[in-house]
Amino acid sequence: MEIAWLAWAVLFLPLASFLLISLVTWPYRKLSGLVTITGIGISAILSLWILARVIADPTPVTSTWHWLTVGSVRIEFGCLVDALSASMMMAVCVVSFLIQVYSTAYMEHDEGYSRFFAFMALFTFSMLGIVLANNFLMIYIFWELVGLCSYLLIGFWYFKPAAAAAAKKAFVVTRFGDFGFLLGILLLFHFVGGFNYGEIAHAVEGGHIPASWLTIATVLVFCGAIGKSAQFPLHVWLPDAMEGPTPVSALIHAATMVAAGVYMVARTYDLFHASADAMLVVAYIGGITAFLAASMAVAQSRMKRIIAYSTCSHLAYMMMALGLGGYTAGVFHLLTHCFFKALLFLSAGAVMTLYFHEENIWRMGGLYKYMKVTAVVMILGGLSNAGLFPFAGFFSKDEILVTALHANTGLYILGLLVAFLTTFYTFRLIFVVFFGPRSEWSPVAHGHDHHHVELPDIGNPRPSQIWKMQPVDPAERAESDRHLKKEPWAMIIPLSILATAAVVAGFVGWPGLEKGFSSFIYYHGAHEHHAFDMTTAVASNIIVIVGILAAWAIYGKRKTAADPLSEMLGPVYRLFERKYYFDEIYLWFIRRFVDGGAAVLAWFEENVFTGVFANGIGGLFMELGRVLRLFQSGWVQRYALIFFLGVLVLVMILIYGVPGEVPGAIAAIGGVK
Amino acid sequence: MGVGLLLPEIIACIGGLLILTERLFSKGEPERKDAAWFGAGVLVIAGVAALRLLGVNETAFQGSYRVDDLAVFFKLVAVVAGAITLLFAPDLLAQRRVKSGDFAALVLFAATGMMLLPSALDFITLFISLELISVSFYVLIGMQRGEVRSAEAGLKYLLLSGLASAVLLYGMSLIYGLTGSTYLTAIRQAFSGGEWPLLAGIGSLMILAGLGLKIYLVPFHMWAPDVYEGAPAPTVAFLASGSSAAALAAVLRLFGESLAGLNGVWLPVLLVLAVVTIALGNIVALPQTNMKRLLAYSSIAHAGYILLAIVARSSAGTAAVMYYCFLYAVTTVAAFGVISAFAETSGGEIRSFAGLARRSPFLAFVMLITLASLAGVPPLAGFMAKFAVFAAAVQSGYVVIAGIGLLLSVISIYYYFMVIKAMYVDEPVEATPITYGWGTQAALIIGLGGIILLGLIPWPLLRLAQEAATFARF
Amino acid sequence: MMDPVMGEPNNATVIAFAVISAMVLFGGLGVVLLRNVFHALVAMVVCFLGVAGVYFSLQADFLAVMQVLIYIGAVAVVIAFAVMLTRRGTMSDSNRFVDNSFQLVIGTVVAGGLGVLLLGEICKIAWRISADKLPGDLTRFLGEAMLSKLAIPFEIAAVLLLVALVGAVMIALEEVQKSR
Amino acid sequence: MGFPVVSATVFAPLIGALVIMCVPASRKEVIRWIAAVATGISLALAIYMVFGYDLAAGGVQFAEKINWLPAFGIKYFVGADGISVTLLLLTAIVGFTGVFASWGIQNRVKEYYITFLALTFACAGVFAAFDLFLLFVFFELAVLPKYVLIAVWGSTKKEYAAMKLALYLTLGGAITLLGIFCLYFVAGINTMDLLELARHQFTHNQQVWLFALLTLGFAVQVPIVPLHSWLPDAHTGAPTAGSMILAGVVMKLGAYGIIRVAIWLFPEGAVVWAPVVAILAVVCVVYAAFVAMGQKDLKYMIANSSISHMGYSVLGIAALTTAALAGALFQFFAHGIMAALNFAIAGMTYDRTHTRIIAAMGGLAKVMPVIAIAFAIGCLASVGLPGTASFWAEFSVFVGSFPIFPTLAVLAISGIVFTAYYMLRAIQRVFFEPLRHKEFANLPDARWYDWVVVSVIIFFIIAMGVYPSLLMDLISSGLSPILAGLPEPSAGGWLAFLGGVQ
Amino acid sequence: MMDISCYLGLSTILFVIGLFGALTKRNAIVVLMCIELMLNAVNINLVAFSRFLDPGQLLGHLFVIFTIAVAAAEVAVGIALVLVLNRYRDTIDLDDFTWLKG
Repeated sequence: MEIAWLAWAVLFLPLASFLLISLVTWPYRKLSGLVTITGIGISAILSLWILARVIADPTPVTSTWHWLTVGSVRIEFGCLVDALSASMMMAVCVVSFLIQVYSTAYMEHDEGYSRFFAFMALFTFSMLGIVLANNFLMIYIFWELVGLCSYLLIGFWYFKPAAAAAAKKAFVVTRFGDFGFLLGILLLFHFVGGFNYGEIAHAVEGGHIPASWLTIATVLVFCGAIGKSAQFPLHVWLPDAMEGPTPVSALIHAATMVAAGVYMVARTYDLFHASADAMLVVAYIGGITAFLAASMAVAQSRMKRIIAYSTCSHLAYMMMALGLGGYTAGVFHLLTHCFFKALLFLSAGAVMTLYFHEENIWRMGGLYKYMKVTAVVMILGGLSNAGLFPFAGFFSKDEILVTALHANTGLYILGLLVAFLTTFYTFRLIFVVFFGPRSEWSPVAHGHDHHHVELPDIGNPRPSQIWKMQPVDPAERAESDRHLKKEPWAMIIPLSILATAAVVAGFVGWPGLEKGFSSFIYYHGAHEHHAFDMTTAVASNIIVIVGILAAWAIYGKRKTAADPLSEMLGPVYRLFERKYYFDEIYLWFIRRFVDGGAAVLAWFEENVFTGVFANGIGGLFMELGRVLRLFQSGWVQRYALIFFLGVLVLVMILIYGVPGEVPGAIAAIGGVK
Repeated sequence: MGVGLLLPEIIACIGGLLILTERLFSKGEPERKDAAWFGAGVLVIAGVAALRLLGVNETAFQGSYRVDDLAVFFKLVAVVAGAITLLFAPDLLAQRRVKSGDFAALVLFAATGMMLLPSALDFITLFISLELISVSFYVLIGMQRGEVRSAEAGLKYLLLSGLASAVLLYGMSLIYGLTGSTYLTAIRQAFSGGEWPLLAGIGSLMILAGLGLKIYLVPFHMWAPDVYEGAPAPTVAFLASGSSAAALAAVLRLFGESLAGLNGVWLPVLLVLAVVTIALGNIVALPQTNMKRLLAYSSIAHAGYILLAIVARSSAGTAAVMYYCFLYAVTTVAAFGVISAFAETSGGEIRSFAGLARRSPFLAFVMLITLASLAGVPPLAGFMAKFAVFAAAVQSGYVVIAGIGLLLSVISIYYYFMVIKAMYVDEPVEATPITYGWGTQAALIIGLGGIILLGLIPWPLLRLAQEAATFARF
Repeated sequence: MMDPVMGEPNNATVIAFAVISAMVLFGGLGVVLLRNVFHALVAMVVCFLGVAGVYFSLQADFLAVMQVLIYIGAVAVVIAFAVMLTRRGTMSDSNRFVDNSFQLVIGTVVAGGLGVLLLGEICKIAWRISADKLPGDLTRFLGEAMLSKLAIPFEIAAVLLLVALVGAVMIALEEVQKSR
Repeated sequence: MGFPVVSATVFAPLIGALVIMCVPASRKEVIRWIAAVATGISLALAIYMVFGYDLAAGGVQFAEKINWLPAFGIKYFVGADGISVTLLLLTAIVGFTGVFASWGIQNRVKEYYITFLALTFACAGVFAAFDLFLLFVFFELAVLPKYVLIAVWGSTKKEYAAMKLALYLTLGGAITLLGIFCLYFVAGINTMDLLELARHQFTHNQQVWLFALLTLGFAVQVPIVPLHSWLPDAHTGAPTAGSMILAGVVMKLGAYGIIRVAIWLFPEGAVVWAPVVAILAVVCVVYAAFVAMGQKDLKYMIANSSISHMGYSVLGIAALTTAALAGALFQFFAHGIMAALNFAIAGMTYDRTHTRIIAAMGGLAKVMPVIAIAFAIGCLASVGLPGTASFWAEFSVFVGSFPIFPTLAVLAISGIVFTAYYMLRAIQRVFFEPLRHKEFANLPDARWYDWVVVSVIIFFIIAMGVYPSLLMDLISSGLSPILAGLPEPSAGGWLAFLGGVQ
Repeated sequence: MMDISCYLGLSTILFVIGLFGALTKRNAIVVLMCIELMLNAVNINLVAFSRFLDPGQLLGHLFVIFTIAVAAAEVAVGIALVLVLNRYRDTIDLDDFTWLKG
């Protein structure tokens, strides 16, 4: 039980930090940062220790508290510590800790410093909740909380319209996936009568769930993963999410939260494994997303967006692996990706911090000499990202490709293609930012305090376009370059630790290792191909090298800050650049059907329910009153006439009776009893 | 008991005569209010005398006059309505150059009629009591000097009431011709066989029409709005509360008791007319701009509710009628008390209620409670009364009718609340605070207390009504 | 038709009834149709006299006398005063119908219809004629009834008349004084 | 009988109102504090009842019975079971915070607080009454103060809105009253005591029609969609505290009536009509969400979202399973405080900016961060985020109704997406983005009384989000007699074709 | 002695004449006169019934005494009101008295 208590401590320390900051220390910036770093730091240490314990004794440990009983529904708050969750917990805590340290430098001058650390702590808590959850309801709860944190952090600079819009977009789009997730959970609960993974696994094994419903439920649950892991077709929020501060992008939108989808699939693999159709869906969604995202990354102009699409693509890779039965491969890539993607983001953040908060790669160029540390770690991260031997990315990616090779040739080829694209866009980024000449449009520091001036977005400049733009005066630029700072230690340390991890982490999956990764995290019910495939390894390395060379050929020797690829690919480039027009299509759909529907119904509400029903009926009575009032003419003889007309009618009815069934009707009314 | 049975009426009558006599020998400045208050005192004494008659249950004058709890209850309604009216009336009458003595005497005579009517057990007594009420009201309505509307209202009431009397008499004569008696008990026996000629039906309908005028039955209600508007507010207070209650007592006696055998004729008619009355009263009240007219239509609507209890033809229904009459009397008198306190100068336009809450919070509060009671907001008296009435209707199986009635009553919220809105929301047209005499204040406090207390503690009065209702036969 | 009590109606009674009826009906019609309100008033008096005749023919002598005294002696006189006090314009056109033809038409229909229906129903009834004898001294009989079983209405009637008298004075005294 | 806790809880506001009547109108501060103390006592007693209620014993506790109108078997019978305790707590919270939300009112303060306290009193009475007649009395008693509150202290179209509210609610009341009459005479046991009536066996036919009648009456108050037209106008027109109590408590009266009266007394009728109610509930959820989306006025948006959220409650009511009903009742509480918070915030921003048009604000978070955070929490609660009370409510409803009406439940659950869409859009446009108008730059943030409102409500939102069993156990205990009369839940009814899971 | 139906018929016709006049004559005094005609018609009815059907008790006769009194009272008050109206409005045509309406 000791482990369980430690796990609870890991979980609640960040929450405690959050509460402490939001209730007490928020006016004191430094203290707030310290609180979070301390809290998460302790968590990280504990999580490492737990991982060590779990490696020693991989028996799963659970601990549950009763939370709520509603009717027959018993809801528990429980944690499950096994190899998977312990590894993930470690990754989350460590990456998070490093990023908090980094953030002290990155956010140094931000007025929302305390708020930032509070939110980060809350996020870490929520993410750990997902990792530790032992039942579907709990994972859903933390799933939503993670969504909340993502919302809060993307919209951290809420006064920027783009950030505010992106935050909302992220929340709503992922909510769309959560809708399916919730339905899936409800469906499972309906058949199983419980939320626990164990119970559900048991029910699946026992065949208590009809096969078709199992597939539906599983796909619905997967919807949640699609949303959170930014898979096609709900991938649109991720690039926009880059409006948040870079540490947020690194932690949430690269290393951890977006990985939650993959983690969830792995966590509930019993479910997926039982349904071949659902697995296929997962695999193909993964494959499609991997390609789409990688191709879009090729034609982006903003540094973080390129990395974001890369994230998307890598997550899809993992999904594909899981879908094809490569449980270990997927999870392994999840963990290694965690480090190198955080590294890439943080280095990008470092570049931006030092370079006047500029993000467009076409305003950069030749930055290597100004920020050597950053450049080096970023190149290391890039190589890992591309998957070159012996970097971490290579090992995990290789396993995925091997899995695909054995399972689905089409996806295998797609995987290789994606590997090429990955290398290409990664090195496009690196070459354009760090090498070659400085861009004509590079930003300059202004005024006495070198404040940053928002520059117009130039996107990907076309070679034919460059003369239409106003280049910066070289003298001014040179003056301003003198003010470029060096990376602070708070950035260098986390970056180097992550870089180390990005380089070496892969070796735990070294194929020849006796007690390697695959013997630590594996799915008991599946037979996986862990055999090292030399052909694939060589092929992928060749692809990486070709990719680097291609990038060098196109970008390494560029003379101007314009993308030559745009002329080579033509309309295809434009398609990539505009992200296959997904945003436009979705927006059109929302404008047309959601907003349009809302407008129509609001009109209906105002004119039919209010206009016709309420006011209409009311007005009808009023008009009736006005008409009847005319009989009250004030002329007493008219009154008398009405009086006697009444008498006459009554007498006539008495004598001649009334037509039809009126007396019967009256009698009937009287006779309801 | 002999003459003791008539003690309340005699007291009231003698009181009226005393006031008239005093009028003859004094100059009678209009400012004097003592006559009215004397009248109120007389009515209180009459009321005490009436209370002593509870449980007596005796028939006198060869079966033409009966004192039972039913009658006593209605006597009490008359007494309460008259006494409260006389408390606040002189404040207004003084402004209107009406001698409060004249007014008080007539109110006492009318009250005498109202006390006699529920006891009347033959056509002659019934008719003459009714006419005493009517004639007193002709004068009460038209006596406001220098106010042509008052005379116009008086003449309209007189002509229509006269025509109604003629119809009523004609109907009575037919019933008399067919049964050979004017005694209600004898008539009841004559029709108890179940066989009756069509002419008897015609007679009963004519009686219904004649009395229908007094109880605001549509289409015999046409006088009400004009009279309410034209007559001085205290008169209307007493007219709306006392006159219709007494007439309802007569209806209960006549139709419940003597014409019970003819219910195949009048029951469906009343059923339909009740709904029509509720509908018309509520709907035509909607566009009204004059408070008194509005209350006239409201009276019509309320008459419709009461009729539902009459058609229920049960002990509970009768109790509900009585209970309703009492509570409605208190509520109406309070409402007209407020009107009389300030709005009469403008002819009772709703506009003049604007901002009343600021000019006189007390008056506004009384009016608020009164209107809420009329609208049936629980737990005020009006709600309890409505509750009893609809309960009786449903109990007798008239679920659909009661439902229609209840739905139509929703309309009334609109016009009552419009007045509340005027008092509490609108800006006052003139900011002068309103002053009123202590008589008005006392009357309003009594009315307010009645509305609230009879709502909160409905049981004693309802039990009284229920016990009294056992004297009604069906 | 045989009258069991009073025997066969003879010519004299028929003629007397015809005359009385004519007085009543033409008097009534005169009130309505004559263009001069004074003439109408006279017609009303004729009608009242006719009604008194009806009472007489029904052996209600006391009532006949009362009819003459009260209706002709009091009511008609009061009305005559009123007519004089309110006279204005040409007397020859002082008793007009209303201008509103709707009112006229419907009024006629209502009144006529009611009359037709009533007559029709009245004729259908076989009235049970009582064989009892009239009391010997009718006036005494009525007087005694007034003071015994009808004591209450009697008293009320007194109050009623008082109210009417006082009320009329209250309403109109000022007017009478002014117009004097 | 010891201290009459329930009566004291219910009557404390009324006594406060009576005391205020005796205070001169110029002593505004005194009046406000009297109101605060009165509602504070109410809140304290309600909290005492939450903890003092004996869950093991269950049933109606703290009961007080006095004969009122024996002719009709009417008693003054108040008490508290688990449901009542929960809803009394809700009323007390909203009443207490409403007093502080109104602190800034300067116009006719005395009358304002009298009206407000009277309204609080009436609402609390409904939840405490165990006599049908008494329940109805409190029900109707609430209409007049509502009218006055809106008509006098309201804004936009206030008189129209107030009148519409009064007419609609009275219409509902009239139908309910008819239903009460019918049920009283049909039962024929001369009692209005709900406990005794619940023991009476109505025939199937009677149950079907009486349920329909009563539910129709109550549906106006909820409101369920075709009868809802009064609500947006009323909630928008009302002053801040008025909107709070309207959305927070008054909307619950009708739904409470359905559970307390219609379902308890006529379980078979409930089963027959359940599919109809469920369909209407889903229409509420989806339709109102879309209408809310199309609103330009912040309060209109919140008002329509309230209809949408109460749709969940109604769905839970229709499903008739333990979890669904418990969820519905929990939603009363959760939505009650959350809507109160949202309206309080809308009021605070309106007081400062003098506009409610969403597009006319913008960037206010910089100027009034506390209010912005509170609104964000309110919106997120409205979105049903875990950690807020609303999550448990909606989740229970979904869990409970999904097996019964799968298709409808799916449609209803889709509401969580739409709600997120318009709620977050509102936050974005009102509080985020750059400050749109320069003149808003110097607006004050929350004052001390705003702090009271915001912190009390947020405390309860989060507390019940984290520790829901406190109320959920009470609710379940209160539901057990009601559920006892219900047949085993089963999918479909006559609309089984919409289902198909089993 | 004539048949009772003759009296009843006479009375009904007089009633109708009175009613017709009351509904259609302008002059307020004439309308009052018409009402008197109607009351007289009723009286004929009552006396006839009393004579033919109830000679023992003669309730009709008694009734008539009271109706005559009532008729006189009504006329007295009515005339007073007409005089007041005539004074203020200088007309006694009923269709002019429409201040109060609606």
